[in-house]
Amino acid sequence: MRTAREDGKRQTSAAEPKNTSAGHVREGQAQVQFDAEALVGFYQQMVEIRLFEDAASKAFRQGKIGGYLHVYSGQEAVAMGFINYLQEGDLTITAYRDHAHAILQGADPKAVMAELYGKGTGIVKGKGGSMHLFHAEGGMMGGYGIVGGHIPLGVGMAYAKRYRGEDGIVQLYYGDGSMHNGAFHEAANLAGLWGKSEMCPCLFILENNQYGMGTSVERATAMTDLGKKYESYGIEWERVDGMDLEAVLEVAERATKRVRETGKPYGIEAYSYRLVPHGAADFLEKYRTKEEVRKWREKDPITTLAARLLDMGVEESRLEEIRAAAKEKADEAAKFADESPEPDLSELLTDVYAEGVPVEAAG
Amino acid sequence: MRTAREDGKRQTSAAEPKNTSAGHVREGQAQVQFDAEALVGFYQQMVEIRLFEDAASKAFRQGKIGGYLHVYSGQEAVAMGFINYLQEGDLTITAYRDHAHAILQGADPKAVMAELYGKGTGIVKGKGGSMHLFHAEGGMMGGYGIVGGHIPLGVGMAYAKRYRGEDGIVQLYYGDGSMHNGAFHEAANLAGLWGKSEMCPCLFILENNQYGMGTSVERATAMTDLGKKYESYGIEWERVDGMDLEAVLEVAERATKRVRETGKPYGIEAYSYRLVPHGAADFLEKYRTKEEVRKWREKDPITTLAARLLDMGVEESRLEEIRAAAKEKADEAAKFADESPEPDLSELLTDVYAEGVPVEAAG
Amino acid sequence: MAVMTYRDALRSAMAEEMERDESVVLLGEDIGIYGGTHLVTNGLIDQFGPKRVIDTPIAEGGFTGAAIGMAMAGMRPIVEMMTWNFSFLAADQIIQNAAKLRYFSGGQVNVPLVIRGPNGGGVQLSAQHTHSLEGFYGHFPGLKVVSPATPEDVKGMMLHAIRDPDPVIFLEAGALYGIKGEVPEGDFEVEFGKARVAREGSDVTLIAYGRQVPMLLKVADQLEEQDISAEVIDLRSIRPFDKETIVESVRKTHRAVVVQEQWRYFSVASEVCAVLQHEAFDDLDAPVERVSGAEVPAPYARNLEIAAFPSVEQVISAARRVLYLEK
Amino acid sequence: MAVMTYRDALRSAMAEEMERDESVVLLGEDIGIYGGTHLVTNGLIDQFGPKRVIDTPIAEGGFTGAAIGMAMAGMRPIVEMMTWNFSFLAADQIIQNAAKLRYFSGGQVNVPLVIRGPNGGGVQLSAQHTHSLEGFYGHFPGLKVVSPATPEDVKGMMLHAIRDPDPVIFLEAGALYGIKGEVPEGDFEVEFGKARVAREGSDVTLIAYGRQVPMLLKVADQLEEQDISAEVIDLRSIRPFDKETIVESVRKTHRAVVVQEQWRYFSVASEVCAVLQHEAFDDLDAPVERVSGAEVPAPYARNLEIAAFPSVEQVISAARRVLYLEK
Ligand SMILES: Cc1ncc(C[n+]2csc(CCOP(=O)(O)OP(=O)(O)O)c2C)c(N)n1
Ligand SMILES: Cc1ncc(C[n+]2csc(CCOP(=O)(O)OP(=O)(O)O)c2C)c(N)n1
Ligand SMILES: [Mg+2]
Ligand SMILES: [Mg+2]
Repeated sequence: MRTAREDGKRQTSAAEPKNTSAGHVREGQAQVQFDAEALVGFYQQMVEIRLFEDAASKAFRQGKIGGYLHVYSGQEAVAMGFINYLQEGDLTITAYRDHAHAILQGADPKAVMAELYGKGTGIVKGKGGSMHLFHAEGGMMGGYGIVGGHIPLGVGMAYAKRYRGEDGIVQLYYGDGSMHNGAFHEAANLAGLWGKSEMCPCLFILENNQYGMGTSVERATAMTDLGKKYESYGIEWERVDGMDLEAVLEVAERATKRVRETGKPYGIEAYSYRLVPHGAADFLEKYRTKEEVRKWREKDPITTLAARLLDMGVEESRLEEIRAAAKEKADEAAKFADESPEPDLSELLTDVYAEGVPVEAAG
Repeated sequence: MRTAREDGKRQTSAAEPKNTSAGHVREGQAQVQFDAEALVGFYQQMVEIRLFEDAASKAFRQGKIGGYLHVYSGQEAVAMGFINYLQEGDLTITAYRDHAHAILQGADPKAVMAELYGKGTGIVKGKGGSMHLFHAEGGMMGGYGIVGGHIPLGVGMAYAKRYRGEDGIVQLYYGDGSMHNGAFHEAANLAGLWGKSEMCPCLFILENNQYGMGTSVERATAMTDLGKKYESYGIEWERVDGMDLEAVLEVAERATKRVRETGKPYGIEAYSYRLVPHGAADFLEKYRTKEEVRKWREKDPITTLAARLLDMGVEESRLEEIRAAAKEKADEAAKFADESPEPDLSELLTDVYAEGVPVEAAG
Repeated sequence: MAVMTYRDALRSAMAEEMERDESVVLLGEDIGIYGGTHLVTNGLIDQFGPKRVIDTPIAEGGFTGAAIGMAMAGMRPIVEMMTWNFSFLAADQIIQNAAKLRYFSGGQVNVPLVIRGPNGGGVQLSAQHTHSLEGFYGHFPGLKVVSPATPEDVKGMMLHAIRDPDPVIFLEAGALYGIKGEVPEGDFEVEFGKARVAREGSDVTLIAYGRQVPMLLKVADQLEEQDISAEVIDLRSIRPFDKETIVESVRKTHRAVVVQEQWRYFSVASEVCAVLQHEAFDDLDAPVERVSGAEVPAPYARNLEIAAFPSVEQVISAARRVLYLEK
Repeated sequence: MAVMTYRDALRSAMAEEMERDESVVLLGEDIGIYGGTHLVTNGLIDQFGPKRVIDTPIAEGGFTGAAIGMAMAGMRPIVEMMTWNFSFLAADQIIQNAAKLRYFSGGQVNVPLVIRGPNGGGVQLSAQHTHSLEGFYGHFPGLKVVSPATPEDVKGMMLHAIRDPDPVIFLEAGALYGIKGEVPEGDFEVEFGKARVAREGSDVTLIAYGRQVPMLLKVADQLEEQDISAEVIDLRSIRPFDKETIVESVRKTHRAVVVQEQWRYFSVASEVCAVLQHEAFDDLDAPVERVSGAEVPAPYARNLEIAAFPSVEQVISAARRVLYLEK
């Protein structure tokens, strides 16, 4: 087995030439290659997520989904790449833009959609909604609504993994906007510190989609080289082009392994772009130009992966089939959600405490 | 006028050879020199603070001072050096280790001591105690008890200075222990950001005395090069030997001017040592060795300054006189405090609101 | 009088005072270029520029603290909490600094600061995004805490808040941003510490604040059909707390129901009960009834959320209980 | 029974449970090498090592959040707030995560977490270091909040808290660390949700928690000299809140005084009044009297601080008022 790289920061950019030959991990090399079949599998999952998000957005417009709705469209390669390297016993935690993470970790899209619809068949019984998906069985320890608030939790979970003598790790996803919050600072510092005694196998995955709502990175901090901020905590790191699945996979494989082996935190800055509004209520997008969005749309991780697959000799018709099947799956999820019953009213008062406290109704 | 240096970080260490000839600011040079007379003046102020702290500690042991008491002994050169370059309209803000800052900014030691004693003649009427000295008239905007909590305030004050078209700056003192708190992170990031539009003339002065209570820097963060943390916020910085008054003066003069001229924040790490327990209730000091304290005692900024003055030809008898006068001043302050009346009970209910709300007594 | 929405009334108060007083600035997340998540500050950055309408990073503690510093140094900042749910991150700054600075400085500094934003539930934002924090902040001396429920009050109280030398916690009813109402022309203030009789009545006093006020007016209409005359009181000011108005009303009606979406325990409704039982002990013909939200974090699903908050039916039933018309 | 201090009882509960259950760890500032600011954890790092007694940086939000994560992943962390005054920095983690996680995860995760530390005033720590936060945290469903006042209770409640599957806010009375009392030998728990009758009486019910409990016992002694028999109730559990015990007592005495050093508005005492007026309306022969702290941030000067908190005299006078012996 190739040992984990200890040499810190490494830049993987979309411009970097890629070895296109088939194959898997190559010993002693930074590059991981996937054959067309493997990539087709990833393509399928990414398309499924995208079409799930499209279906959810449509349902929101139809008034079938309430509250907030934050979709992941444009960023799929990031979660896809990293979650691919999870092992049994590993945990993830993320913010409210959490549909992809849940589904990629095995949550049933039907249950996820039903959650968005606020139904009793929802993955958290209709209690949490879009922002609070959990699939603890699959290691998905939740979506969280307070920007930055989940970051310390991920660090603590990583400590628990080591403390309990398990070899699991934590993948901790968070947005560029949350990096300027105190919760990140305190948690990253704890992680660095606990890493000194190998008690913090936590992979920090910064999903830098370049905006926190309407605030660009440039308007949120004077030091826009966000990944460098890891250095304040003694956390080694690297940057990856989050629009490029293969680049992400390569980094993810190595980084995940490294964290598992060292018990130390490691930092990722995955550079990507939100191709959609911040949330379903972000109508105007006054903070960015149509031109900018158009330019990034050209880097859409799904269409670029499709092009790559065609280059590799995969038939267009096969991709078409995948898209059609994914559409059907998303529609089915929506149908399931639509037809599911509302939660039973008795559910209002359950799950507040695990033990011992009678819970009073309104009135 | 020498223009502000824009070249970022610069190390000034105690080991660096010093130009010992008399003189003041030299154009275009980093080094500021002081003649013996000027240094004697600083010596006097530092001795006064030290003996004030000694008198306060004694009063605490006698039960005349309640609550917490945090003294500055060993760190005098830092506040002395920086406060020396304040101008009318400048503001400072610091944590609870605040006696020196208040006195150096013109607060009457009698009123400060009376505050420590909880008397009506105290500088904040006996309402705040040791941790909450204010001398707003002299620009001293308070001592604060929540670690890190005052840091955002300093940044906001700096914005206000520019916003109101004044040329004042803010000196913001904070401890090494507070640097790992979210308040520092958020405030420093805001400062960096506001500095881009020259709206944040804030000089961050990290009083790195190497411990936050019983926790050494090494046990508080994996990245112990604390000053480097400024870089996460786009704040240029330098380190200075805070046990060496002349080194501090040199940096302080330049840094204060630079902040005033640029409207941008600038960072200082002043390396020093708390020669006394953290607070009056820190009896055991299990977290550091006697040997370590002894070694640092050799660098005591007051005794080293005395040695330097003797070298420069100042008579020992003159220093002796200064010490005797300072002792007398401290004793007078204690006597004043002791003899002062308690606050009038009616003071309990004043100063809660500036306007409009009747305040209810206990009962 | 002009008819305008709660949102527009709020914006006009800030814009007008910014015109009048240069020391007033706004800080918050996405209040400028984005236009404000709830569009309360929409357009103000064009009118006043980015030095007065300051978009901040997502750092509630940091920018609230900075605003406190600004206030201490001669400015009159207004901080937008995008929603009050995020204010727990600024709780230390609000409670430890803003509320207490004047006191522990022995009167040397003031903190003329307004912190405002939407509060309360009702739009399926679920557990982390649904809080009604009147009692939470109202507990702390040094703060002034208000909760206006009408366009007129929100404008008049905002003008008062900006000019107030003390820190004001300005809890807007998010669910009411779109409601319309008459607002006096020109400059006017609504003073703090005075509850408002929103409707006069003689049989029972209904007490609330924020979005439960319009609900109580609806309840009063329905009670009228049952020949019950309900007086509706909008507390509006939480600290200072106006005991007189509610006590006076109960001296007349002898019965009271207090309604809040907040949780029951250690809340505004608890205080109303405590005050009434003390000040109107001999006047009360029945125990004061409380109608509060369910003792659960707010759920997402529509039906659960509705069930989590006080309903018209529950209030009617409580009113009938204090009149001994039902059990 | 062994006689020990409140501090030692607390320490022994933690140490014994750490012996029994490896998933229990401690986190906090200077709890290890330094020995704990209040010496509650003194010696434990030697016994259990630095992986179980974790000294943290000064980052209350960060380490409380990390402890929540540990709890979700199978551990049973105990967080020390050096003092509860610093917990405002962790308010978001406590209120938004710990309290609500079980609910918004639809029951998928639990948070078996204890957050403990000293609370309350009395030793001249002034405004920022003096808070009594029972009502503040007690307001939030999802939390369990307790406030033990004796060595026996602090040990039994701590053992219960550590084993509890839900997050527990454990508010120790800092001023009582040194008091001594009998503590049962061996393993025992004091369940939550039950107030304690600290002294039986028949003329008036005196209600408090924390350091006001010993004060009420003193008051009861003095009242006895005036031939007034006072029942003293120690609430101990704030959430769940035990209505029954206080109501039952008032059914007997017909009169109640509730005492707290906390501020009056939106507080535990408000709740006690609200409950009693509702549940014991016909039993009350006088309005419930509240004795609370002055509505000011805590002052430093000794005489002011004493005046800021309820006094024996004030309570006696309140007791005499509810007995109509004075006005
Ligand atoms: C503490 C807090 N403040 C504000 C918000 C409102 N809010 C929701 S998402 C968001 C932007 C977060 O940006 P980022 O972390 O970059 O994540 P992204 O949405 O880009 O995935 C904001 C400000 C919040 N949820 N929590
Ligand atoms: C938020 C908070 N947590 C804990 C404390 C308790 N405390 C008081 S001083 C101190 C150490 C601070 O160290 P540092 O910032 O280095 O300042 P120094 O005392 O060394 O001057 C601690 C932990 C506090 N006052 N505030
Ligand atoms: Mg983002
Ligand atoms: Mg220090």
